[in-house]
Amino acid sequence: MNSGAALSLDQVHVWRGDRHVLRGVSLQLRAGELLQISGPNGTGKTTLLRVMCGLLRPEQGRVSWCGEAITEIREQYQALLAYASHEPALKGDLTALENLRFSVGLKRRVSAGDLTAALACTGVEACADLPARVLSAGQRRRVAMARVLAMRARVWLLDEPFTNLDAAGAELITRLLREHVERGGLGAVVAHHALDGLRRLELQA
Amino acid sequence: MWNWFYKLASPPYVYRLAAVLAPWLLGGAALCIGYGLVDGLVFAPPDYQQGDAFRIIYVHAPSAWLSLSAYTLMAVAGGIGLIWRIKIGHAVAAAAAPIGASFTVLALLTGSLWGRPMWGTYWAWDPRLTSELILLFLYVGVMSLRSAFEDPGRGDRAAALLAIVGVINVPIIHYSVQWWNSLHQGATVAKFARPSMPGSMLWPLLSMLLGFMLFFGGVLCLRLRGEVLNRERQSSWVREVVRAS
Amino acid sequence: MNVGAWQVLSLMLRREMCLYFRRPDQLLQPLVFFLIVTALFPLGLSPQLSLLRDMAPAVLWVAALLSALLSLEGLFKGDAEDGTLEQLALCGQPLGLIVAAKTLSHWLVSGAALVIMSPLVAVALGIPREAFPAMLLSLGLGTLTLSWLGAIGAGLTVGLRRGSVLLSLIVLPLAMPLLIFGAGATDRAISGASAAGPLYFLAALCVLTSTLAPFAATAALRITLE
Amino acid sequence: MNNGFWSMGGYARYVWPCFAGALVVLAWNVWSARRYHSRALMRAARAAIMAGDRS
Repeated sequence: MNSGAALSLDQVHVWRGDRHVLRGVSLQLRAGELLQISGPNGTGKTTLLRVMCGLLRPEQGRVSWCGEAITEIREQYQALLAYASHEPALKGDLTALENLRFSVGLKRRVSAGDLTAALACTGVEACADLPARVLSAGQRRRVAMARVLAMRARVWLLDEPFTNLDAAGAELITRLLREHVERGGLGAVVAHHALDGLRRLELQA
Repeated sequence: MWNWFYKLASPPYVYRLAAVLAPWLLGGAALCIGYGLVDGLVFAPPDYQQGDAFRIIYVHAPSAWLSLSAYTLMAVAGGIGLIWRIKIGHAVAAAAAPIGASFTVLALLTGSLWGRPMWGTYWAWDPRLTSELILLFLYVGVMSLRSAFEDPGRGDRAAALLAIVGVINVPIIHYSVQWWNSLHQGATVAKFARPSMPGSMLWPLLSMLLGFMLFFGGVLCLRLRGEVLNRERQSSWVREVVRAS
Repeated sequence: MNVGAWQVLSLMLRREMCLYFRRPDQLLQPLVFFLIVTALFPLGLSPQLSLLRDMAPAVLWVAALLSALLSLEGLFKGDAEDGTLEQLALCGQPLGLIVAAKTLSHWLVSGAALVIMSPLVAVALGIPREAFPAMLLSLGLGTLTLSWLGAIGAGLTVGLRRGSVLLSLIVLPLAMPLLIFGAGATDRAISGASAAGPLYFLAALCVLTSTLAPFAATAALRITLE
Repeated sequence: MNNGFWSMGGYARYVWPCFAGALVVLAWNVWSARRYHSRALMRAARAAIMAGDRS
């Protein structure tokens, strides 16, 4: 892994209709660095995350991974990426295990055992065979987190992973983030309460 | 030479250029259409078969031709906007759509009025008129898709993609309608084949065609100015324009 | 990346089938709609089969187009609403492959089901048995082509509030050549003539849309996913 | 020649409405383009005033 910035944004500008949501955001993330994005509602936190994962293409500015623009290497870059949006993004009719199988399975060959281990890691192994619609919001958040774990991605982009989680859940997520950083991973987390040891980016109104 | 082309991509330049071009284009159009009307209605001899009814061609042919070329322009401009992300491309496509649609309606109106004396009914499912009708549906589809999005940028890109898909289908629709028509009614129906025209009939048609094209260019410039303003409302040069006007 | 294109296709097909058959009632609705629409015409016209036979190809095809279009609106809507569409777009596989898999599985449960049911309706409309092969082939090609066109329309209108009317407004003009050649083929088959001509046209349209539509639908999704 | 001209060889009912329709379409296009532009100017002015308040 080169020592240079793995993921970098350079003067990114995004407009939402008339609103100038992102005004010249620039940042560099090296391996082992996790960025916390916070700020009042509607200042473009989610937009910034979607720009970083290549879903939203900025009007101006450049997002590059290891020096190459992500628009050129879209599939390779997104293969290394795990994005957890504000909603847990699970199919209600599928069981937790099936949800994982049909999303992680597209990224890498994975066995049912791996998936069950990931679910166990986030404490929802019991509801592996329950349809996602019967799970509570907290359980669904944990299943989404299990999916991020099972993907073994180098870049984590998490949009408010702490919502609907109890104290134990919040502590679990913090531990997983620390382990991800120790493994040399990088990424960005949208979260409001203070996370120790993380670089902070405050977006203004 | 390339500098001229790059300048076309900058909205303030296009805004001013359109303001300069519009009066010239519309003036030229008025001249050509004026000459075409007088020559076509007064001096051109009546057709041996259709009598004076053939004079409708002086309005029908240019509008039918324009309705198709406006759609093609819309698809090309949208494609430029979509592929090279040049906002002016989307502005031109958005400006061309209503003009093209209005000429399609005119072509349908004049076509059915022309059909009445020939076939005894206003609508005889003539292959060319049927393709024109489907073209109108394509126009309505593109325009309503563009306005269905709150964010104008996404509306532009979606409409551009639909216009490109549509322009690929226009020839398919045209030939399948021809096939369908020849299958059921046979080729004996008096088609719109332009009668081989002597010069005295042809010149007014060419001048009307040129006049309609100039008119399209002029109105496109007028409407383009509004489209550019809507898309650049936040930029600084628009504030000067607002303050000046 | 050790997940090959075929694994992606088969996994996506399994996912879609799993989802469709978890709610079988939603599969039946378009088929019942197909039956109802074809039942309307005899009530509107007359019970004599001889009269119905002339209109049978048009009735059959218009009903097939409308019911296929009805079910196409849900192609991406379900995934867009619960956020899984973004996960699919970000899984590192070419989005065209995923869109193709979704469209094909949608065609299997809607278009192919229509084709299987169409003899039932054909008999009711007085279509002779000899015309069945050409009719089934034309309906199969037609519904597959419509699924591809509908995938583009659904991709463009997935995020919109009243997207279903707009979807039909966009897709039907593009589907008119389908109706012409499809009904033409069935009409020829009924009158005993060989339906090869229109069937070749239909097959050509099907190949054209099957190759171009995945790219157009992917571009459409990228626009609405932004 | 005059009334012969207006009668258009008996087809006046079809020829003159066509040309009238053409003039209507041409006029509508110019009018709607100008209205669209002035509307855009108004909206831009309102946006400038709002932007003026905020900054």
